[in-house]
Formats: sequence, structure tokens, C-alpha cells
Amino acid sequence: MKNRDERLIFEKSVSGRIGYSLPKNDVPGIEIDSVFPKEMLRKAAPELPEVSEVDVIRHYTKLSQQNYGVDSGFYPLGSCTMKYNPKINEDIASMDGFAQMHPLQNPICSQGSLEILYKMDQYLSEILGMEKVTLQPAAGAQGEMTGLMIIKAYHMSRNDEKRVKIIVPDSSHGTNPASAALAGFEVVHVPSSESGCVDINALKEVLDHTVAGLMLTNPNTLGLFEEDILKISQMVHDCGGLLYYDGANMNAIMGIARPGDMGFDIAHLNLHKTFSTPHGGGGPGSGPVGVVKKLIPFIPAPVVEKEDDYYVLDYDRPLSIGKVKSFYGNFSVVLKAYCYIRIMGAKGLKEASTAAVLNANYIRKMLEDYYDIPQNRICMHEFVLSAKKQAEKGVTALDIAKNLLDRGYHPPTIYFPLIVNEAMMIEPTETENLETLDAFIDAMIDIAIRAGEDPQGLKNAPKTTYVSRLDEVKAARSPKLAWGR
Amino acid sequence: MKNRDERLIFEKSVSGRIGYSLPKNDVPGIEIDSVFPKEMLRKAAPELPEVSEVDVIRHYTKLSQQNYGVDSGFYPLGSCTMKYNPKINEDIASMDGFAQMHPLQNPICSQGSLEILYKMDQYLSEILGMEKVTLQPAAGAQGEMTGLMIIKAYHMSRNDEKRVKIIVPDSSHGTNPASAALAGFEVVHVPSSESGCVDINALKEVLDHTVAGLMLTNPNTLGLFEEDILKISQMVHDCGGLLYYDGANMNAIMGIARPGDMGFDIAHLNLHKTFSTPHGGGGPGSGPVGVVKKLIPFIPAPVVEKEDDYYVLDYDRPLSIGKVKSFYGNFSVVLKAYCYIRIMGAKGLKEASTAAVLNANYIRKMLEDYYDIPQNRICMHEFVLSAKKQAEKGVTALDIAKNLLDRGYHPPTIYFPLIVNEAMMIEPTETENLETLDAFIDAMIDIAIRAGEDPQGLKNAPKTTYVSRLDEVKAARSPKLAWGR
Amino acid sequence: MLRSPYIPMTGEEQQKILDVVGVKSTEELFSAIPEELRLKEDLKLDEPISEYELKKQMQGLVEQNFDQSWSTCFLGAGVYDHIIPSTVKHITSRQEFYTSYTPYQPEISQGVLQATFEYQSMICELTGMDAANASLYDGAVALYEAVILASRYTNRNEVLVARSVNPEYRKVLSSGLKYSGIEIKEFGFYHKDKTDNDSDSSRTGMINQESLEELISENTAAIVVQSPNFFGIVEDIKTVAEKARNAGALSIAVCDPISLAILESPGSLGADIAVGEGQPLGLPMSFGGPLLGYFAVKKPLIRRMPGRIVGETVDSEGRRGFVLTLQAREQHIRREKATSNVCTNQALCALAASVYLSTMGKEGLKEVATQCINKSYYAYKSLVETGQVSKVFDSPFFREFVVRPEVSPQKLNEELLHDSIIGGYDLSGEYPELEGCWLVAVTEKRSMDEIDFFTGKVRNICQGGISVEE
Amino acid sequence: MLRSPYIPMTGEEQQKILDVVGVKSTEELFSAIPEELRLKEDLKLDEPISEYELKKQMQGLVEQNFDQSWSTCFLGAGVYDHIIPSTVKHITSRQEFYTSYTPYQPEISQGVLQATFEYQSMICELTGMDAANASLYDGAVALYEAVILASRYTNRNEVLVARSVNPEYRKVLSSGLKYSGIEIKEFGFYHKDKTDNDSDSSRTGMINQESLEELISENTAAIVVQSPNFFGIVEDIKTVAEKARNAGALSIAVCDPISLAILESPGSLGADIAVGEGQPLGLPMSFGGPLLGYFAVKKPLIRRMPGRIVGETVDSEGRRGFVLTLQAREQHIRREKATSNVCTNQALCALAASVYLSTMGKEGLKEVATQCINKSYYAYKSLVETGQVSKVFDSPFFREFVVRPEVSPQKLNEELLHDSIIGGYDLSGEYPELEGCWLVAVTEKRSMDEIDFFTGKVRNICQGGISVEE
Ligand SMILES: Cc1ncc(COP(=O)(O)O)c(C=O)c1O
Ligand SMILES: Cc1ncc(COP(=O)(O)O)c(C=O)c1O
Repeated sequence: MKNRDERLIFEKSVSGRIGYSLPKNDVPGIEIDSVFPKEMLRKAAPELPEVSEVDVIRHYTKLSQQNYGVDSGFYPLGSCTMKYNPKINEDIASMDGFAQMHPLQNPICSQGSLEILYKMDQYLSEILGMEKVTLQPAAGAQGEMTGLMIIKAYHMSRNDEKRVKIIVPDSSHGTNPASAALAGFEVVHVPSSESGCVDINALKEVLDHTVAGLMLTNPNTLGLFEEDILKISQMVHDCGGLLYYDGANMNAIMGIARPGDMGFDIAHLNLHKTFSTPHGGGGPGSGPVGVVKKLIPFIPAPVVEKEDDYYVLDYDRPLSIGKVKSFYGNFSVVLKAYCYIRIMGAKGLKEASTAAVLNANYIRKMLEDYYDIPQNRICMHEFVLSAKKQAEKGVTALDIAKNLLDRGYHPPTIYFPLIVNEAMMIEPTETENLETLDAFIDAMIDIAIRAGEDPQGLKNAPKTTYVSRLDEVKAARSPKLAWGR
Repeated sequence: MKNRDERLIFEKSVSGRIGYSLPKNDVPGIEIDSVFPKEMLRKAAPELPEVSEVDVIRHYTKLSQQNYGVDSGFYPLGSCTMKYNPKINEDIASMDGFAQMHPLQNPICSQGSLEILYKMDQYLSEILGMEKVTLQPAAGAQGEMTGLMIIKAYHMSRNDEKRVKIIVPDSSHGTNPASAALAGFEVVHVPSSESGCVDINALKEVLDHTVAGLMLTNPNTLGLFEEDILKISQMVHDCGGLLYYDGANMNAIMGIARPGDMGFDIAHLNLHKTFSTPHGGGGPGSGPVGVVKKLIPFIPAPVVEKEDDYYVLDYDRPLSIGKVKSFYGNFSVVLKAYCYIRIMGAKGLKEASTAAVLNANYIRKMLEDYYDIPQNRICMHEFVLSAKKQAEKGVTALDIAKNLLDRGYHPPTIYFPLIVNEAMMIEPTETENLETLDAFIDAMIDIAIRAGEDPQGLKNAPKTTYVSRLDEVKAARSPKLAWGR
Repeated sequence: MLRSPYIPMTGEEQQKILDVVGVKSTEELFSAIPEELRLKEDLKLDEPISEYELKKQMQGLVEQNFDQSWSTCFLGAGVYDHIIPSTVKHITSRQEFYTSYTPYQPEISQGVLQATFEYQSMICELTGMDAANASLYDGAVALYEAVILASRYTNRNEVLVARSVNPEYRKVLSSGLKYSGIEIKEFGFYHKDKTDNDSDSSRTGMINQESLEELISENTAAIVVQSPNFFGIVEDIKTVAEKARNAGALSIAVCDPISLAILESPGSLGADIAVGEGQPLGLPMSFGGPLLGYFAVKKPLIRRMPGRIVGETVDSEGRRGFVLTLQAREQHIRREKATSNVCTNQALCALAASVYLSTMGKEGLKEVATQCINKSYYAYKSLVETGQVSKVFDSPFFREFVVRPEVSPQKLNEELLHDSIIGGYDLSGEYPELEGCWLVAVTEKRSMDEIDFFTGKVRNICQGGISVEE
Repeated sequence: MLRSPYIPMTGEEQQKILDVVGVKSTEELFSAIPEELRLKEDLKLDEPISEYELKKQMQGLVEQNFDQSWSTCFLGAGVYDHIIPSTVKHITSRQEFYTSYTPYQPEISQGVLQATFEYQSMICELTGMDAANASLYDGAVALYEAVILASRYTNRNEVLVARSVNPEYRKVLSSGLKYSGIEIKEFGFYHKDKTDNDSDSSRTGMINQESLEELISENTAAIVVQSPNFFGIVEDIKTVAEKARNAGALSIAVCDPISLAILESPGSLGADIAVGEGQPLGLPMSFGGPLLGYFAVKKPLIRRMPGRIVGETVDSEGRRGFVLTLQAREQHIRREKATSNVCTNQALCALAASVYLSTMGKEGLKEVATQCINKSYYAYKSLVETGQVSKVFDSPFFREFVVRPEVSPQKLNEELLHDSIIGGYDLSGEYPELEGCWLVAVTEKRSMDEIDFFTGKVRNICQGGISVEE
């Protein structure tokens, strides 16, 4: 059954086959050549595949069989919150009445969709402890970009033009500095302290009147809650900067603590993480951004407002940073998250975070005798271990990851955060049951033991997958990025 | 990735877990104990699994991964017409407006569904060359049963009570004699001639006034068109019997010839074969039955009729054999077949049959040097080869089938029809492309060559499947048919 | 050559195949078909249309249907409007399941096989029986098969069937048995009719044990009782089973699977065979099909069962696996001596039921059953309280009950349609003795608001108020 | 403990974990969070509801939406109502695709990786470029990224943007570039306004080459042109590309992918970067999101591309396989020096586009494009023939055109809603110079009947007739 057909869809093409079904052209035909000057017209048709419907379905079905999703099994990819995606959300997002809507329809005939946007602003504001949320950003990184532009706009509106720096911890996600740079800031990294949190002294050193803001995820990428958060926010605010919250790790603290209360001024959420919308093999996601009151004027336009019982799109926002993306964001992703919140309720969200934290700590405890855990104390929804003991024997985090593949697991995130050697970042989420955790723990322990006994035996993994280890160097050195090119 | 979790869903159950989401009971509650006497109430709750939603989805997703469907690849299962199932049909059958209909609704509010039934009667009548079609039977076998009951009712209505025999060829499908027996007939088998068709002389011998009818599939299960069909029907009619057409092989002759024109009085179709509705891992199917004019009074009630522009259900049919199944048949299957016919049209159906016949003959020709083909002449949509040459070396049809599994194919039907030794019945259908046929042919040839060179090497197949050959004898000898029993 | 997205063959390929096969034209391929039989013209079908046009047309058609996504259904009578969890469709639409054939090749069919084994197990759990088959077409056909089994097993030819068994089932039974040599004898139920005095026992709606007793003889192959019966009333299966056993006959219980979360199982009550309709277990009503006939028996009858059966076994390496088993019973081996003619069954529906039962689980199914009871009792009381409908029976019921409204059920139902309500079942047709009676089903899907709206409308209509669209 | 179908942990298990972890309560787990930050009360959200109730509520909501399954859409302006073949959803709803993460582990992600590689290849085929990335959020963002690339590549800080580029794109561009040091200069298009004399060239709707030329300088990093432009008019990409090349700048073409089945590709015409919106390729309009930004470049720019890129390679046994490649450009490695900050993209939308393009194939896409032309020209002529709308431009257009009706577009659109028609885009807001102009899109999905009905209604409304519901 496990035969892999290596052919590309192009390589299955046979001239003359068709897979489409289209209505006949029922209007009087026109001569295309007579309408368009010859030089406008294509000489050679694009070489799209010529295949029948069954070929399309089989091709992509086979491809799907070479892919691993959350429904395939455990997916403890740290920082990614790969929780189960409830099926009802998919069903609702597929309803014609939501999916088949043009964004520029008269609001009089899109009140249903506008209500979803309006309500989500309210829900997410409450969850974040913020005043207002824009749903426009398409993902976390774009949320960051949006937030940073708001920071810029805010300082500019106060004619505070010297604020050119954004501070990010060295444990931060790559999108943080990348977004800051794109938004026109200078990026300043601060090191983490011994305890894995922001080094307050180091922070103090870089804080001055050129600081526009600080970006922080809390719990941070080591899975630790920044205990000094109130002090940090005080310090940043004191020097006139704003605090940006990278909400990728919000799954630890829903209903337990709120970035707004911690002193953050801006925060994004990853609906495709915390709010259970599926990740689609890489997207689409959604990265709503919440702000405190004083920053509301700057958020992207339009904003959905309610006038009496009627929803309107408010474009008239003179201080707005403008648009970061077409229209109103990834609506159908927002809709799925809406459904999730409606079914979970306040208590459900809190329970989710609690269970996520319990599960992470359970794995941490069970593995502590086998792996080095740099910060081995109570963690939040994830923790980072180091395979350095194993690496000494020649078994790297990568090898461990590949061995997990053979045991039916998606491996944890590896080599992130950058501040931990041979990092493996494990985030089980709350949707996994204890048997799954136990089986994964057993696999990890078994690998650790084998790494001691027979390190070489672990180097050939994976063996049960459709392909074995792939040559990434070759791919980058002489890039082949498209068929026939 | 190919880890098999052997546990049953029951074995994944943990007390206290839930996977359901139900509205709260919002009416005043009542005490069940006070309403029902104690002895009516269950002492121990049924041991259904206690699992969460993700467990349900993962469990059945994993199971699905251990199954092979038409979308997985080539499925030349003879007599089963495993053609591709167009996706649009699934979409339409899933529409709430069809799926969420109660069968006993006032016809005034089910006109849409009734129209489908009405039109399908017309379409299928035309395709069969019959006068009227009942859509009630749920599958081919039930269609046969229905047809046989009609035969009985017809003879009885003429007070011709001595007709107790039904004749079936020895190449017939098992459901034919089984249905005849259930309908209260005596079954008489007639042998096939040298040429694989009904032996006219043998038939002559059994024809007398006790014969109620003859059941025939045409093309027959060897994939051969009964060339003498007109003679046969003449003979049966002459002795007062009726002719029943088993339409399982209709995919050979849509738009090319019609059972009605051949002299058949009754015919069933397998919508789940010829009309591309998916087989569901064993069902549901649909086995509509068409009849000639004189038999219309006997078909099951109700019948959908059109009065002006309004569809009604006519129950007032005094001669009807009654109901063979609840309501109007497997509506959603009928609906999918309706969609198929609408998209194919008359020319498309004919093209389908033509291509199906071409494909079968191509494989036959390409394999004739490697396998024994008892009737090696132009076949219809399928043909039967015999692995007897291979069997002499110890490689049976079963072994060949299991080796095909390792090469990614669903094997042909084996050991049917019973009249061919080591039979392998190959039906490619029209939805397969030439590359697929060629690759399958290569696999068959390779197996044939290996059977000569290293027969033992073929005995361990399959090796790449989730399980290896299963002990069927053990299963039947000490049946374990349910968990915990 | 016509081109179709479903037929990959190109003109060139067609020519290549013709060459290989050694014929000149596609017509020649069909030369075995007598000339006079070969159609000269195209079939007279509607002109083909594209996928999108079809969808559009179908959208037009469904607008003529009242479907239960927007109307409110109080109709049951054997097919019920229950909540279907989202998991069901997501699983049954996996191509590996829905596009596969009957699992003849077990090594690549463990998915369907294990799922069916689990389905059989769940049916055994619900019914308290020892074994179940892989499914039959529907509950009515399952009953027919049960009677055939009983007659063959006991070598007797009379079957006693309660009149309170679903009329649809009795019709299928009577047509199926017409030429089988098995005779059906019906026995009645207690109800109040014009000649009755108002004694308590005369209005239970349960089977009339005396008239049953009168019919029992040494020819009795089986006694068939349904519980909850067609009127929603829970029957005394135990007594029936005893009577059958004493008479050397089998007892066949037709049971609603949801009710078995709460009601004692037919197995525990002594029934030999349990059959019924699995549609409430996660199947849409689908205008009556596909449905799902379940079939379960006690141990001695296992090898007599009709249809496919999946059994556990091991593979050559000793791993657990599943196969179709006891095939010696079946048509493809035993031909006219088979226990049944069933070949294709309702496998995907059985899968749906398994996913439903797994999702609901032990507690969820009980909750569904409890809400059915709560809500149907609430509706019953509310209706009676309107003063416009009267009680008919006085026994405990499950999900469905009979009342007699002041206005004829037919008229009532017609009026209710104006408010997008699908009213109850009019018993007048099948039960002249219950002329004017109305069978109302209330599942867990109905909210209190819906029930209140419904009873309010019933009151209005009965009081002669005309329903206006709101 | 709260029980949820999405959280498997039972009370017992919670206790077990607490014991293992060595804390007494779940509160203690959170002791790192300062006491004053820990919420004392539940979040103020709406009360949770069940799956079925949610679905019911959502059905209520969509009744307030006009969706294109029953209304008729003549609105485009960047998002189009095309026919989506059934294959798309069947594939994208395979869990293996939609529930997986970015393919960081290639050995278990060949599905997404190969599909993305094929997507990149198809984009290259359509655009005539050498390489494409794995997707960006939408066309507007893709344009923004293209401009960033051009500025960094050329080390220049001015970008010249045609005013006939989609205003939504220009807005995203201008907010994105606000603090980047890159300046946007807009150049206009030929149109007839009050001051114009009626010369031919003044109403082409194409870019004003002279005003473009005036803006070109040694600071010009890129010239951005859209074709078909916002008014549906096919632009002369070639001349723009030449001008850019001559000025040492890059040319960026924003192209509709469907049009590229028929129109010459930007690659062949000399553009350096092609970007655009992939939504027409099988994505539902989804109220504007998710969309699909495609991004393709000529060879020299490959290592400058933003976002994920999939490349072909071999595994340790020499078999072909696919991986994320050129990662040294990306944020997780290069951090603030990355070519872009993109991490999560629109992978599933790219998959949908691939399935769409495979289903349509070479011929099908051409047929779609041809019908778009035929039907939009038919609608254009029909509208003009009513005598109630006048022509605005006189150049060849694709799928979309501008007319000036006698009645304001706003009023017209409002009236058309009564007949479930979603009318065209009112240009008055974004283009004061086109006050009263109406941008009408007609895809292959519109039938002649629908177009005739539409033009009839437009005539009526313009003539002052009041639309009555039929
Ligand atoms: C901590 C953190 N921040 C930001 C991001 C970026 O989010 P997105 O991928 O949605 O752009 C991620 C995603 O992996 C993350 O883990
Ligand atoms: C020739 C023939 N007749 C009858 C049948 C029975 O049809 P069904 O399985 O739909 O009951 C089949 C099915 O395999 C068949 O191949």
C-alpha cells in the first residue's frame, strides 16, 4: 500500500485529457484576436497539466497520505500550539452563507459576517485585557508588523521622533526582530538571565529615550512566565516606550492572566495556535492585534462598529496606520475561532490553559532524569529541553526528532529558542490525553537510553517514512524551485 | 508514519472522558425512575467508549489509513465496476435540502426530492429499454428479490401456479440463486457452453411449464455478450417464462444495447456500480428494477406520479407486490446517480461503456501471452483469466492477488465465476487512464514471470500492508465477533 | 470522441487500443451484439450539463423541499431528527472509507473491517446480544430476515407479529413473506375504542397478551414485538420472550437503539433476536434512505445470521486483524442455500453509527435518551394542557406519544406547515381504531422554545385561529 | 473540573499529574504569575453553547448575508466570483493537509512540500517567471513585499505606482511603506474628464506614459503596473518594463492569474517581478479572506524573495524529495536581516489553487478566460445598448469594465439588491475623476439569462422604474 508515485502532476499530463466541467459559453462569441492586439496575446499557453478528475483526486490524495496532521497523531511542536481542530468549526466556515461573500458587498447584506467580526473584537479584547482589537492581520508576523506601526504612529503623533529602537530578548521568535526591522526600527537584543527570563539589568542598560518599545512573549519561548513583568513594564513605560505582547504563547494563560493587566499596550494573538483554527500546512492564519485605549485611533481601518442594531464599516479614522492587508483579515479563520470561543466559554478557555500547563509539566517531570532541562522548574504550556547529553554521544536534537518520526510522532520544535543548545521545545497542548503523553514519554526515554547504548543506531532514522533524510544543502546550493525550470 | 495502533476504540476508553456536545436540557426535568417501572430500566449502561473528540477523529482516521479506496488507486475488481466517483455528486447529496428530509413529510414540501425520483424512473427506463422503474430496492440482491417477486405475482395473477422454477446459469452471481430461493422458487442451474455462454441445448432441456423465469446477466460474468440472447428470450417466453436481467454488468452497454430490446421483462441496475455512486466499503447501494409494460401493476408501492406539475406518491396499487424496503429506496444514492446521468448525458454514457470495453480488451490482449484466458476473444467491459499455469508452479490466484497488494493495486475479483479455475476477473472501467493500465499490466506480467522463476518468493505477500495474510480459518472456527464477548 | 472529465481516454489512445486489440472501430468491439439490438440513436435523456449548472439546478430543487435545517420536525414514526455530531461526516467522507468496496482483501481493508467489528460490538452492547452482523438495508428488512431465520431455525411456519410494530415494517414483512410459506398472524394492543369501557388496562397501548396467547401454537416460529412500539410505548419484552420460549419459538424484539441507553436491553430481557433501525445513530433522515438495519442474536443463532459478519483473527505474524467470516453462510458460497441473499449492505451507515456512538459515548447517549424523555414528556403535558388535545394511552413512552387533537391530524399538519413545522404522524390511515390520533416525536434536538411555539400553534389551530406567517 | 469534548483530562488524571509535578493545586502551577495579575473572575464572554446550538445560531446569522449561492454577483474589484470545481474542497479538507503545520519535518511532509512545489511551478507557468514563493497573505501584501525587494535590490527609495493599480493594494502599500523610507509616487491613466477634449488617446484607461516618464529618476527603485488594471483594461507591460530597465529600476507587474491563460505573461513582457491575487484560482471569496498572494521573480532575484520557498532535492537513497529551502533568507535564521518577516503564509490556499489549476488544466483555464471575455463583452454591449449607460474607456478589457450609468452607482446597487443582484463597484469614492462610474465584473459563472436579467433591471432602474420583487 505504501507505494510512492514520485511523479509530479505535470508528469502525469497527457495532451487532450480534461478534468474540468464548465457551462457552455451561452453568449454570442467574439473573436478574441479581433478584440486584443496580437502582442497582448499569449503565444504559448501555460503548461498546466492535462489530467482527468480522477487523476487530480488521486494525485493529491496520495500527496496527502505523505503528510502528517494533528488528526494523524501527537504534534508537540513547541511554540506552535498544535491542538486539535474541532470539526464543527470547519463545517460552519464552509457554509455558503459565509464562504460565498464578496467583501465589498453593501453592509446591508453582510450583517451576519459583520456581527462575527464585531463580536470577535469584543471577545478577544476581553481575553487580552485590551480595549479594542483589529482582525486585519493575516498571521502573527503581520500582527507584529501592525503593532509596531501603531507604536511608530503613536510616537509620531506625539512628535516623539527619536524613538527608533525596538528591544527584543535574545530568546524571541525570529519574526519579532524581522518585523521591527521592516517597520523601520533598529533592533536591540537583550540577553536572558540565568533564570531564563529577561535580564533586568541588561534591559536597564538599553532603555533610553530612543526606545520605541519592547517586544515580549509571556510566557516566553522557554515556557517561563516572566515573573518581573510588572517591573519590566514599569521600566519601559518610565522611559516612554510601549510594550508589545507576542501572543503566540497565550495558550498558557487564557482566563488566568491578561497581557493588558501586565502592562502591555499592544498584543497580538495567533488564532491558528491558541484558538484552535487549523494551520493548513502553513496557513492561512490570523493575527488579531489588541490595543489599550490610547492606541485605538491608530489601528487599521476599517473598524466594525455597531449603530443601533446595525453594523457598519468605519473607514473614517484619520490617525489610523491604514491598511495592512486587503479588507478585514482572514475572515474564515476568525469565524472558526469565534466558534471555538462560543463552544468553550470562559471556563472552557481557562480549563484549556490549565490542562495545557499540566500536560507540559507532566512531560517535563517524566523526562528530567533523561534529558538536560536548562530551566527545570514549573513551566507553563511548554518547556525546552537540551539534548546536549545525547549530543555528546553524537546523537543530536535532529537525530532524536527523526527517530520520533519512526515512532509515529511529529517531533518537537528543534534548535529554537536559539539560546539553548540542542534545544527541543515541547508543547503538548490540552487536547492530548494521558496515554498519548505516556507513550511519547516512553519513546523519548527509549531514545535517550539508546543514545547511550548505540548512538550510531539512531543516525539512520527515519526509516519508515516515504522518503529518508533529505539533502537540504543540495537544495539550497543549486535551487530547483519549479518544474521544468 | 506507518505505525499501527492495534487498539479498539473500546480499549481507548477512559472513564469520565466525553466527546459529545449537546444542548443543555432546557425543559423542566422529570424523574425517569418515577415514569418508568424499575424493571424497564437498564441496570448497567451499555459499555460504549468514553473518549474525547480528538480520539474519535484520530481513531477512525487511522482506520481509514488502513483502507484502500478508488481514490487510492486502481481497483479492477471484476463484476464490481469500481469506477471513479465524481466529487460533485457527494456535494449535492450532502446538501441539507436533500439530506435533512423526513420521508413522511407532506409531499407538498418534498417536491424537489420527488422530482429526482420521478426523473430517475424516466432516465433508467430509457437506459434499460423498460417501461417503468422502481427505485425502492437497496441493492442488486434486493432488486433481484423484487424482480422475482414480480415474476411470482405475475404468474399468480394469471393463476399460473405451477411455475416454481427459476433457471440460472452456472456462471451466475451467488445472489441470483439465493434470491430465487428466498422468493420461494426452486433453483435450476444450467451449464455454460464451451464458448462461455448459456448452453442452448441444456437450456432447452429444462424449459417447461414449471419454469417461472430465467435470470441472466448480459454481458455475463465472463464478460461475454450472450450472442444468442434473442433466441434465449424467445425460448423462455415460448414456454411461458419471464426473463430477468441482472444489470450488474450494464457498464458494458449503456447507450449501445438495452435489456428491454433483448427481450428481458425485468431488469435491475446497480447504481453503485454502473452509475458511479461510491460503494461505501460495502454499501449503501441502490438496485432499481425496471419492468415491461405488463408488469407495471406489480411493482412495489408507492410510485411517484406527476399530476399536472405536482408530484404525488401513489400507494393505491392493488396488484403491487407491496414494499420490499421502507419508504422509497436509498434516496441519496439515487440522487448521486441522477447527478451522474445529468453530467454524462446520453453520449457520455455511451462513451463510458465504449471506453470501459476498450480498456478491458487492452488488458486482455496484453496479458494473453502470460496467463491462460479461457475465452480469449473480444470481451465486453471485463474478462476472466485463469491462473492455472501459475497454479501449477504453486502460485495461486490468491497469491497473485496478494502480490498485487504490495504493488499498490487492489486485486481483481478472484475465484469467481466459479466455472473458471483459479479465476481472476478483471474490470478496469472507463475512468482509468492508459498509464495506469500499462503499469498494472507490467505488474501482472512481472508476477507471471516470477511465478515461473521463483514461485516461493511470491508466497509471503503482502509484505507492505499493515497486516500480513490473515488466518481466516481461525476466524471462522472460533468466531470472535464482538469486543468483550 | 466525446471528452469528459470522468473518461481519461484521448482519441490517440483510443486508436492505440483499437490497434492492440485488432479491431478497426469501436463499433466492431460490439459485433457480438446482434445488429438489430444495437441502438442507432442516442438514448433520450436530458442534455448534459456542467457541474456548476447541475449544482445551481439542485439548489433550485431543494428550495421546493422543507428541510430540517430550517423547519422544525415533530415527525418520527421510525425515522428521527436527532442531533448529528460533526465528527460523523468528517469520517465518512474520508475517501478510504466511502470509495472502497466490500472488504474482500482484508490486508488493505483493516479500516472498514475493524470499524465494522467495533460497530458489531456496539450493537451487542446496546442490545445485550452475543453477536451482530455488519448491517442490513434497514430495520424493516432486518425484521424480515429475522423472521426467515426463526422459521428456518424452528422449522415452523407461523410468525406472530404485534400490530403495534411499525406498519412500514409489517408491510415489508408481508410482501417479503408472501410466497415463502410463512404465515403472519397479527395480535393487537390495548386501546380504548368505542366499545371499550374505560378500564385501566384497556388503554395501555401495549400488546394484548391475551390475544397473543390465543395465537401461540406448535406452528409458532417467532413472536415479534417492538419496544418502544410504534406509539412510543415501552413494551414488556420479557413476558413475550418467556411465552416464545415456552412455546419453542424465538422472540424477536424490534428496538430503538437510542432508547437502549436507558431501557433494559432485549438481550437481558430474554429476546433471541434483536433488530431495528440504526438511523437515529448519526444518520441524516435522507428522505428515508439510506437507513441502517441492525441485526443481533444470541449465541445459538450466530451461524444462522444473514449478511456479512466481521470476526477477529491474527495475521501470519500473530498480530490482531479482522476478516469477513462465517462466509459459508453466504450467497457467494452457498448460493441458493445461503442464509440470505444480501451482498452489498449499508457499511458506510454502520460506520456512521460507530462514529456517532463513539462521539456520544456512554454518557452522551444516555443524555440524548434522557432529553428525549424529558422533552417528549414536556411536549405531551403542554399539549394536553392546551385543552385541545386529549390523551390516548397511559403507559410510559419514549420520545414519541399519541394524542387526539380537536382538529384532524391532517388539517393540523397542513396548518403547521405555514410556520415551518413538520407535524406528527397521522395514525388514521394505518390504524382505523385510532382515527384522529396523532403520533408526535420530540427528540433532544427540539428546544423548549420550539416546543412551546409548537404547542401554542396547535392550540391556535384547534381553536380555529388561522396561522399567519410571522 | 469542567468537562469538554476537546479536553480529555479527567479529574483523576489531573490529580495524578499534580502529584507527579509535585504541586497541590492547579493554582499553584501558576504561582510564577504575580498574585495581582491572576484573574479572580471568569472572563466576560458569552455563555458557552453546544455544537448544535452554535450551528443553529450561525444559520440564523447567514440569513442576514446575501451569499453568492443564491444572489448574482457582478462585483469584482480584485475578488471574483468564479466557478470552483468540486475537487478543491475535497482535497483541502483532507486532514493531512489542513491540520498540519508548516513542513518543518520534510520526511513526513512530502504532501504539502510537493504540492507547494507544484504550485510554485504553476505560478511560474502562468507568469513566465523563473521562480515563485510558497505564497503570501494576499495580492496587496505581495505587492508591498515586491516593492521592499526592489528598493533593497536597487538601493533606491522611490517607487512609481500606477493610479490604476487596485486602490486596496495602494492603501496597503502606503501604510506599509510609511516608515520605511521608501516614497510612493503615483502616475495616472488616460481618461476623459471635463477638461479633456475627446481625443482618442485620452480615454484608453491605460497608464499615462508621459506622466510616468516624468517621474522616473535615478531614485526609482521600481515601477508598478497592473494588468488587467483596476478597470479591467489590459496594460502595456512591455513598455513599462523597458522604461524600468533603462532607468536601472525593476518592473513589477500585478497580474490576474486567470487572464494569463490568454494574455501574454509578464515574464515574457520583461517584468522582473510578478505578483497578484490568487483568489480567482479556486478560492471562495470568503468576505475577503483568506486570499492568496502569489509572488514570482526572474532568476537574479531568487535569493531575495520573501517567504517560504520549496525546492527539489534527493533523500539519502537518491529518491526525489522536497524541502523548504533558501532558509537563510528567513526570519527564523536571519532575524532582523531577513528578506521578510513572513512565517505563517497561505499554504492551504496555494494548495487549493494547485488543485484548481490541475482540474482546469491547460484547456480549462483558457476556456474560463475566454468565457470571461465573451461574457463581459456581451454584458458591456448589452448595457450600452440600453442607452442608459455610457462608455468610459475604449481599450480592450478582461472580465471587468467601466461604464457610466444614468443613475448613480450607489442608487443602482441598492435597487439591484431587491432582485438579489450584487451590482458593480462604485468608482466615485476612490476615483473622483471617475465620479458616477461603475466597475462591472462578469465571470464565466454568469449565464446569458443572468446577464440579460441584470441589464434589463439596470435599464428599468435608470428609466426610473421601481424594481418590484418577482
Ligand atoms: C513566539 C512566536 N511569535 C511569532 C510567531 C509568528 O506567527 P505567525 O507564524 O502566525 O506569523 C510565532 C509562530 O511560530 C511564534 O511562535
Ligand atoms: C453479477 C452480479 N449480480 C448481482 C450482484 C449483487 O448486487 P448487490 O451487491 O448490489 O446486492 C452483484 C454484486 O456484486 C453482481 O456482481
